[in-house]
Amino acid sequence: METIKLTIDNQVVEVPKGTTIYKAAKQLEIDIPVLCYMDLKALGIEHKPGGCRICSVEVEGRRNLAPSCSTEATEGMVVKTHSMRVMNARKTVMELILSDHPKDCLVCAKSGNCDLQDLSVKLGIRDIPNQDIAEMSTYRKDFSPSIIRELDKCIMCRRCETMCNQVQSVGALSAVNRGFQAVVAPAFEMDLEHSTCTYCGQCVAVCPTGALTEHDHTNKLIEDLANPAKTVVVQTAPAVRAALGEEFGMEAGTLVTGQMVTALRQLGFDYVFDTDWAADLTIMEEGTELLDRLTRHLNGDKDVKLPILTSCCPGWVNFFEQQFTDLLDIPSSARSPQQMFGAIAKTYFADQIKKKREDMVVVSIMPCLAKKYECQRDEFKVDGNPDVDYSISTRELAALIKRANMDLKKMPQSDFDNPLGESTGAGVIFGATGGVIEAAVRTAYEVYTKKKLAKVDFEQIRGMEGIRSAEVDLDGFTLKIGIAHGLGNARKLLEDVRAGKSEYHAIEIMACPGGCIGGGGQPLHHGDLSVLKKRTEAIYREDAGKPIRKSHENPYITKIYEEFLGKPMSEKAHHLLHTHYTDKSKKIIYLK
Amino acid sequence: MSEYKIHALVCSGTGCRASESDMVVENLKTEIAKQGLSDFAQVVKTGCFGFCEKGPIVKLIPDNTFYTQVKPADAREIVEEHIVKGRKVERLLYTDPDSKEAVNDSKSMNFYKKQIRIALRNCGVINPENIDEYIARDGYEALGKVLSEMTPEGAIKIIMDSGLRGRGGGGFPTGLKWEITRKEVNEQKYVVCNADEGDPGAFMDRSILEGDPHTVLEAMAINGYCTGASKGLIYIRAEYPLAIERLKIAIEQAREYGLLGERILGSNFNFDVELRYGAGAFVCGEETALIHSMEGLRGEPTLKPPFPSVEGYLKKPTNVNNVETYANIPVIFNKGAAWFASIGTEKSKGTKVFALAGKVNNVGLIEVPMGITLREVIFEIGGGIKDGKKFKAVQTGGPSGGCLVEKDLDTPIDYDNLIAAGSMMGSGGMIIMDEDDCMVDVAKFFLDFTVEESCGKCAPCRVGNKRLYELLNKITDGKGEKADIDRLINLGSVIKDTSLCGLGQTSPNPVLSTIKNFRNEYDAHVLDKKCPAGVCKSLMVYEIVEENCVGCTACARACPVGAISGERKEVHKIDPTLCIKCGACEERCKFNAVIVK
Amino acid sequence: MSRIKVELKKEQIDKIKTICQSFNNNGGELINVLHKVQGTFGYLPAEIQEVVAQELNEPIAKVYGVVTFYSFFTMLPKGKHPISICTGTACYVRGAEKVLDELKKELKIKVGETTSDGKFSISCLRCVGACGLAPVLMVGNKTYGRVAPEMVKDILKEYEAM
Amino acid sequence: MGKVKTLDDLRKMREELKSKTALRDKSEHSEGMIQVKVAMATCCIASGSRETMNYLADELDKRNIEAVVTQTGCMGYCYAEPTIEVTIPGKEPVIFGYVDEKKADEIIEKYIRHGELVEGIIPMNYKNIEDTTK
Repeated sequence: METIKLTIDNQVVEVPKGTTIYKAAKQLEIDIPVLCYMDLKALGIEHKPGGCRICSVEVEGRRNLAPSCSTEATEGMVVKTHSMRVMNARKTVMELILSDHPKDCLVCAKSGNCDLQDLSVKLGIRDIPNQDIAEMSTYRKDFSPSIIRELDKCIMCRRCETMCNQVQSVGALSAVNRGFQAVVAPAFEMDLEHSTCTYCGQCVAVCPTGALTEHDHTNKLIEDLANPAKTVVVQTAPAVRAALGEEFGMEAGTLVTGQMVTALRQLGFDYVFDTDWAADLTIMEEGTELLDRLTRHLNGDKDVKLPILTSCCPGWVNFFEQQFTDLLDIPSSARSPQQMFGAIAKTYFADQIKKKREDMVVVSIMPCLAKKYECQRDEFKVDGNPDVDYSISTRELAALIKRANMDLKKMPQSDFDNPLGESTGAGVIFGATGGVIEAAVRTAYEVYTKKKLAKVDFEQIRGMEGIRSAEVDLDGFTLKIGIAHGLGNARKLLEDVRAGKSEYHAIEIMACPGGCIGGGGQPLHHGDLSVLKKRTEAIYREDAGKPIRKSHENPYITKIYEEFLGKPMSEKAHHLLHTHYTDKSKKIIYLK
Repeated sequence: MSEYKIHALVCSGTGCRASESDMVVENLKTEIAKQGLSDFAQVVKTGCFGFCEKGPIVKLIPDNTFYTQVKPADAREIVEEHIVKGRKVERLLYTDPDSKEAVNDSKSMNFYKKQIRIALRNCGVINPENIDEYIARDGYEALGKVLSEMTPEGAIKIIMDSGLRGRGGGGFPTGLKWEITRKEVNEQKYVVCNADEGDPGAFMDRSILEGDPHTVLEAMAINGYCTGASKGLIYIRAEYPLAIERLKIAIEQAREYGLLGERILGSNFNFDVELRYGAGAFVCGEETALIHSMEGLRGEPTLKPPFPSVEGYLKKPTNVNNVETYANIPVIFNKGAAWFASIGTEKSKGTKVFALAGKVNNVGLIEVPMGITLREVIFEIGGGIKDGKKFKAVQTGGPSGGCLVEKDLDTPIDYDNLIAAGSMMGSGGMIIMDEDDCMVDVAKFFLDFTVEESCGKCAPCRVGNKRLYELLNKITDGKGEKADIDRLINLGSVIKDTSLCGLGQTSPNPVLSTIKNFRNEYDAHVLDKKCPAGVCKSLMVYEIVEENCVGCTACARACPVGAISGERKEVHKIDPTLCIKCGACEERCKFNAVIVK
Repeated sequence: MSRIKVELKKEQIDKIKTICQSFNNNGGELINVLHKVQGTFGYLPAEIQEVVAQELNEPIAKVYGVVTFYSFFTMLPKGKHPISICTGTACYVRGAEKVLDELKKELKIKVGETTSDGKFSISCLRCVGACGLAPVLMVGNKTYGRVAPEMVKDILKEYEAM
Repeated sequence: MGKVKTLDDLRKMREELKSKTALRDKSEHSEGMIQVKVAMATCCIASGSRETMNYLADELDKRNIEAVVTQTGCMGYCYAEPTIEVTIPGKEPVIFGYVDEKKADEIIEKYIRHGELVEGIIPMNYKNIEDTTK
């Protein structure tokens, strides 16, 4: 590879041709501050709009300062990253950004976890000149079921826009207006609720300020936990245990399942259950549906459509209900694990503990913001009472544990309660991209071939590639599987399906890059996607350590079918564990 | 064969059309027909003569009689007197503002004397809607020569040798730009004509497109041949309907003649041109923003490199030049690089078109050789300052430029000298200001423009210009503090230093250059709370001079806010806390008893 | 940007579709499409943008982002007699501001607004290129040059009966 | 109009079209050219001055003589109409009377081409033509 040499702050560094000044400096361990910049290496996207100008450096012989994040280093270049001129410019620009930003850090949801705040500290900002005459941008606050937008705090880094459009291809957000009025917003500056937003929360995950945050339900939870009349049941999603530790200073990829269970119990939950159990249930329903559709299709039933698409991911469900309304009959009708859990908790389990539905509060801990919206959907309510009352994110749980004066690191480990706490390795891997389909294959293989799997791990299905495919030999029949994570990748597969070009029998789709471990409710990775890899590894570690690794072997699953549901896809199962999809796209109404 | 013995050239540019020049054309035709002289005299709709101040213009050829401010009703007299009887219509002749004498021959008008018209050579001479007239004046000759006699490299060498630099503002060597695009290996390349003239007060591109659209098409085709592009795009402001119309006609005619299309003039070269419309965003004059706009996106600039020459429209190599630059190209091939390079200064060759505006007698469009002085432009061509007032400053380069003052008047105008003097060439706007203009207010006016036109992408421009404006407003409001001027300077320098594109990198220029040249005016506003030019309302105080007041109550009755009190026949008083400084009292007083301090 | 509710008729939707088709429903032609559509309807209300977005298969947010970026596009209908006042430098230096103030006072609306009877609207534009006639004001396609504040009333009177 | 197929075609075409705008080119560079002014008052026109003007303009053009033919008001020599004034660069203007086509031909060939004087010069009390038009 061709390399060049340049001098940064009097140190010579050799880098490959095409390297930016910012990255060349990194090689020298010179940390030039950045604000709008975001390197999503794993996704092949480097967001460097050159908008904030905080990373400006002085390049000898150049008339003006250069944004280091997007300026290519050249042979012989002489760069200064902390000259007086640079320091003054950086500080002045920061003051400008802050002059149009609220100063109520003390009560901001992002306080302590805010890139802008950190930068202000780093640059030693103590005063913002001419505040008395400086007009501030003001916008209406937007409360959606999942995401809260406070655009007063938007600094136009445009990261959310990149996530929403380039990564997710959702297109809900765009820069609108011009100049001082410019801001990132949905069409017509309407609320997210009326836009094509899927609540995947990837915008929230990258927002450097408090402009985009989750709809926080912790205060409601604290009230319910304190209410003796309520039986509060909690379920925790697989991806949460692989990331929660990060909020307590643990290395990314540390599994904290046992500590988390203890913490939840100490917080006062009456029953601590596992969404993984419901994931096993999902496999029973979804896997059966897959085999049913497959068999009918192979038998020549033209009404049966393939591929079947997974339906556990609520962001993904929102996406196709908005943008692929012609394909509504393709996804599996199985509810997501969160909702299966809720439906069972407020029926089967409520009967067991002899509680009335309305006296129960079912809470979910999710790596996801779309789950907050999902549990409010009318399809998942009985007489107005939701199966899952509300969902809180991994970040909210961490904050709550801290608020309750606990430290997860020092927590002893304990096990989930039964009967809804026992799960298999198949349920665990739901948290990573490819996991749902791998779990389904483990079961489908054994059910279809009536043989034992020689090897449980389907490594060919795993990985971080945006779109993957695999073939599984089901005793002579080759099952073709497609996997996409990130809605932008999903769109590509769906367009093939729409065009009739897809050869897959089953496709797994997760809205967030990396799957649930990269969800919008997870600890912020600040653009560093290596974190996602570590979380994924943790998930597979947990799976490998499980004594049972196939959903249909979960004894509590077998039990519920015997005692309550009958068999997969039975009428009762259909009523409690399946759903239907509706066209939520904008319809243009013709008038006479 | 009877060719016309008299040509009546009537300007039908936007300016003159706004004063009914179309009717003038119609009436002239009718009157000529009435006299049975339709074979003898011809009426030609042409592009702009540049002398917009006195439009509509009718010029009679061959004796170069220059009639100004011609109304449709004047047509009859022009025909009956001049065309029939050979007698000039005295009252319509241009009068020299100095000698107060009527000028018989346009060539002896000061306005035209020092001009050299290269880019504007056909404006006001040919009918822009008739390709034949363009061809008659050597049109498409350059394209023909390039296609049949030159290699792309050879043709680019001529442009390099001519020393032509981009006329859109940056002054980048045109030949070099072409060469970079030529060297890129790609099966699809584009050439783009930047006709998104947004600089308020500059309208040379529009005039060229309205007056001589074929020159742009010809130059783009040459550009296409040299760079290996088969497709040309003209990005033009939607606010220029007439230019768009004329371009459409020109493209149609050129296609019909096979001068656009496939295998042009028997060569293997294919080239065609399409129009793209701007939609009112000044920043789209910046190449990368322009390209994004053509792609159907928000016109936000992106960092260069990659330069459009390497990665432009639809990610293909794209050569972007502005209208005036293109208008020079055919002439360079027809008259030679050496001829072109003989005009101008060492580093700035050829001519530049300027739009003279503001407090100058002859407002209009002029083309002058590089190296001419501001004094010549303002006082000779421009005919000096209006109403005999005193020259104060001239803003060159539009909102991105800076103001130049008395001491700069004898500096030869070229790219480098203007930058050295703290301003820039820009697209060629030239606003002349006199003693009645407040420089703080002027800086504020330009800032208002950049604030509104900033795209909002980068922080220094989006927020910084707004803050600059607010500081200026504070000063003109009489609330300025001494430190504010230093803040303006620091903020302005940082905005220049850190902004993403040319707009932000130049937007503080009006502020910085007025502070540099008129620090005393800023000080007067801040320290003495006075506006020396008497422009800033908040700094004015209306008072009644006791000796002069007769107590007639006229002022009190005129005051819309009841700020004036006083009994009949007694001295009146103005309450400064109520006064809104509307000036009604001063206007009404017959005894000079109301004064402004 | 303020919104007004519009109900589109089938013919209108078909018209928009035809325009989009004439540009091969190509999203890259968005700005040209918007020009054409605004030329047909006079303005670009949300409902129209929605149809355009659907036809070009572009996110509606992107369409709105483009509409709000360019000052030529408007989401509000203009008056029957749209008044544009040039606030270019030449006009400013020669008193365009005073003319604008007078207009606002006479019509009791701000820049960008339309009178309640739908007759007049005021907008500012940058340089129409008639700097020789500064200050310049346009009513529809008719240009008035060298406008003094006192002339505003008379100019408006010309259109009041129309 | 068909396509212009080669550079030669274009040049041929230009030669044919040249006359369309030649008058404008001429007026741009009229200094140094022969000036011919034809008096055009009502009485002159009646006596055929327009025909004379047309003839002069066309013939000068045909004979490749660079000259500008303009018209002017009454010169005051109504008895000798049509009258014309010819100015050869560097020489005093000369006025000719009774210029019909034949006379015009003579003036072109003798005076303009070779500087030989021709009959019909009106010598008396010479006034600049601009003065007479006032």
